[in-house]
Amino acid sequence: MANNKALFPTVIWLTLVALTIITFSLGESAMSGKGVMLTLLAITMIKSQLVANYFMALRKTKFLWRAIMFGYFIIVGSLIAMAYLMGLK
Amino acid sequence: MKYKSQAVAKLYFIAAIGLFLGQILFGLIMGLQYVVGDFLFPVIPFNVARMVHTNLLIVWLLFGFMGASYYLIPEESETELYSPKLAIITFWIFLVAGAVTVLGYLLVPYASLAKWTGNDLLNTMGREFLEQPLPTKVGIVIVALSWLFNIVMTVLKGRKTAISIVLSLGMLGLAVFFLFSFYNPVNLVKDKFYWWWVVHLWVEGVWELILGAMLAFVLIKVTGVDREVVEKWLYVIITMTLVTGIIGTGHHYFWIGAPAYWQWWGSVFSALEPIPFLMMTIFAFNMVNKRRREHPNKAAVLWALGTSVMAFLGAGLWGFLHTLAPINYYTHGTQLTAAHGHLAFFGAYALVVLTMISYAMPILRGRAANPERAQIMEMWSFWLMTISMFFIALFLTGAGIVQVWLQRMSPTPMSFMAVQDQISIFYWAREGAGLVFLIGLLLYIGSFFVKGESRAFE
Amino acid sequence: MPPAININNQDDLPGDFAIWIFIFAEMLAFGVLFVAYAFSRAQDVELFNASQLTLSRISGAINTLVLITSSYFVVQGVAAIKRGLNKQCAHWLTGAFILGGVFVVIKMVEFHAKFAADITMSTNNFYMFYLSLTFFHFMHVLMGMVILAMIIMKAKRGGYSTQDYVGVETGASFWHMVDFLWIILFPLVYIIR
Amino acid sequence: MSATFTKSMARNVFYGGGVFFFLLFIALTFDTMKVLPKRDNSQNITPAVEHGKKLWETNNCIGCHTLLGEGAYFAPELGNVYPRRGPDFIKAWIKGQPTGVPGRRQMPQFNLTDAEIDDLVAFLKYASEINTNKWPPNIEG
Repeated sequence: MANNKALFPTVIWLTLVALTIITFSLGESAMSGKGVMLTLLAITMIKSQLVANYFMALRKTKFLWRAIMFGYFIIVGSLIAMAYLMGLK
Repeated sequence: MKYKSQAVAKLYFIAAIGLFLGQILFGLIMGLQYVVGDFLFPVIPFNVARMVHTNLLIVWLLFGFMGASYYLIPEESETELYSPKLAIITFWIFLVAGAVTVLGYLLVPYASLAKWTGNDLLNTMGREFLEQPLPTKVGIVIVALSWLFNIVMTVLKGRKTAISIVLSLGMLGLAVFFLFSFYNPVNLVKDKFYWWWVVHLWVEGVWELILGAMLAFVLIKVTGVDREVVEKWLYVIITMTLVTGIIGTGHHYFWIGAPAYWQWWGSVFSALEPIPFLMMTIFAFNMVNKRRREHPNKAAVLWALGTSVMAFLGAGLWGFLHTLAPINYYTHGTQLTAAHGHLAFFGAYALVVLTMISYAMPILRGRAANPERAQIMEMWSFWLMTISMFFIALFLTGAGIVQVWLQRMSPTPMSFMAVQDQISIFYWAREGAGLVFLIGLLLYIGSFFVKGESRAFE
Repeated sequence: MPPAININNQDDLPGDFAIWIFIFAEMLAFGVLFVAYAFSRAQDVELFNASQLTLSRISGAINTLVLITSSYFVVQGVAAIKRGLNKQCAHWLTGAFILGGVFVVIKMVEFHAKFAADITMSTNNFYMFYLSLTFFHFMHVLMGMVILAMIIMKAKRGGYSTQDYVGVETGASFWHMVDFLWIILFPLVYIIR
Repeated sequence: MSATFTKSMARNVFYGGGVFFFLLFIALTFDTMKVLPKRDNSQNITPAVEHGKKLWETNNCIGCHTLLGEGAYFAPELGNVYPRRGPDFIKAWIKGQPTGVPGRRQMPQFNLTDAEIDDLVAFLKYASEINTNKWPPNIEG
């Protein structure tokens, strides 16, 4: 059990690395369009949320702080998404 | 009064109030010239009146800051002032230099004044707020350095508190950034660019350190709240001030020839500038609510709370109103700027000096607080001045909005002077509010002469 | 005032609250700039897309991996100090510091290439945002490295304990912020089009 | 509120944050100074412009007018007065002051020579050609 706990950050780290590589290859494949854009944004927000929750250890703190952080990603993320959707037209 | 040398503050406070009165009188002259254009012309043309109005403002605030620091630093450092004599000498030098300068403005044509005072050696005159002749500018540097020296030496030999350190840093910044007033390149863009290093970095930078320190001092004294708590918040608030305010200088770089990216940098950071002011308001009310003692000086508490609220309204809200580049494109250099300038200077700086005077003056006169009747009068003056200044800002805002519409946004723009005729009703109203302000100020001065039972020290 | 003793209250933010006020302010500033970028892009998609293709995506991606890994090291450093292991903490943080240095070098190479091509903040709106955002972030990395360096030195002296490691958590929180801001910045400016 | 919130950390954040943002400001200033020659019309600064700026300052014109939106708001913007009115109008105007119309705002007579007025106009022309990001919105200033 203690071992599992120590491994946990490593798992998060590997996940982040994997997500970064996915982001990069999506960028290299020169794909564009609504679906790709939203996928990339979603990945980005998941990554930042992972860093905030597990690296910064906000997961252990009270609701207010987690809400501020989560709200920040949601608001910034959706505003960016909105702007990009505007740009598509 | 715990330390004898604190008494020098009294001189500074009296001078500050006297010059404040002068500033208001010239303000009223200008206000009338806005609607009766030839009032007092050619004896006191508008540009002269304005120079006196703004320069007196700066000088009386500086007197206030100096008096305040000579009062609070001995108490913070728990030691006598390093040199009360130097403080007195500095006072007279500053007062005489100030008086001579103002007389020079009033009695001599500005161009002759420039010629006689060595402006040909080093061009520094004729820029807004920095109109002082070269000798006066040098004098300001000397006075500021002597003040800084006196304070720092006192702090060094006594207890070092966050308040005294922040105050000293603010004074250091004040002296350092004033040096940019000696840099006046022919290149107009550079001239304006570095001009703001004095003006903006003063009022939206280092002066706020002084303001924060003074407010923190008074709040500790009148509420009895733990110093640790107050000083912690002092640091946090001034951190936010610098974080937002330094890059916030960019909001002055939108349209003066500086690169376009300042529109982004300036808008983003100056949009955050209200945050430290909001924090200050919340902080002040929190401290007063958590007070551990009932200080007999009720008036001082009112001034302190008033400072935090009006600074937020004037500097924070009225600044935010027109700080974003797309809005500022239309409002730049209109009566909206004047509205913001009035409310911000009054709310943040005039009020904090008056707070300090209100707290310290009774003690300097040998009592914990003024008689009840004097305090009531003082509170009346607070409300009269604050409300009338708020109305001045409202009327100027109204004037500004109409001006922006008629002159800059309308499909058939009107000329500047034609627009001024259209908005004269706002200027009349502003002049009326200005008169109420004067009454408030006279009442304030009167409150010093009210006799009665006063509370002795406990 | 008692010395800063962290009893690790589960409710509280890791590190000193003072840094969190700063972190929230920084997040706000970056957030506004991110959104401003996105909306400016919507005004001129072609220009942004064309200019975006001139960026070195590979160096951006490598830098992302570098920062993520350094953040991971910082997590290990905090875990070490919670067990009172000053030396190990210093080692992990030194690793993070070195990775910060790698980030800085890669970034400087990137900046150099842009300046050599005569690209400045005044070239066009895209480069204005690209240079502003990355430079602003770059300075945060430098500042984070200064903070890490100070913590490393204190840890080497054995300055922290299982009772008092708030300083480490404070620096760690700042570093993670630098990390996740880059995590948003990288796809936004380099990839998404 | 967090249990750990110390004055010493608040102080460190203050110093760190203050220095950080000041350095950032210096960096931006540095870039501005590099870009400025492309925008500030400094190639057109002649001795006449230099003298004109001095006259502008020593007669405290900024005490009533704005220049590129900065100054007093009592009299018209002069950053674009050159294209708005043209040199001849400006010269005649300065010479014709004060108008003496009762109740109207008055501009003092500064007793400038013709050569001085030419220099002042040269300065206003130079100022009007600075790249101000298209400000003011229209010719009325």
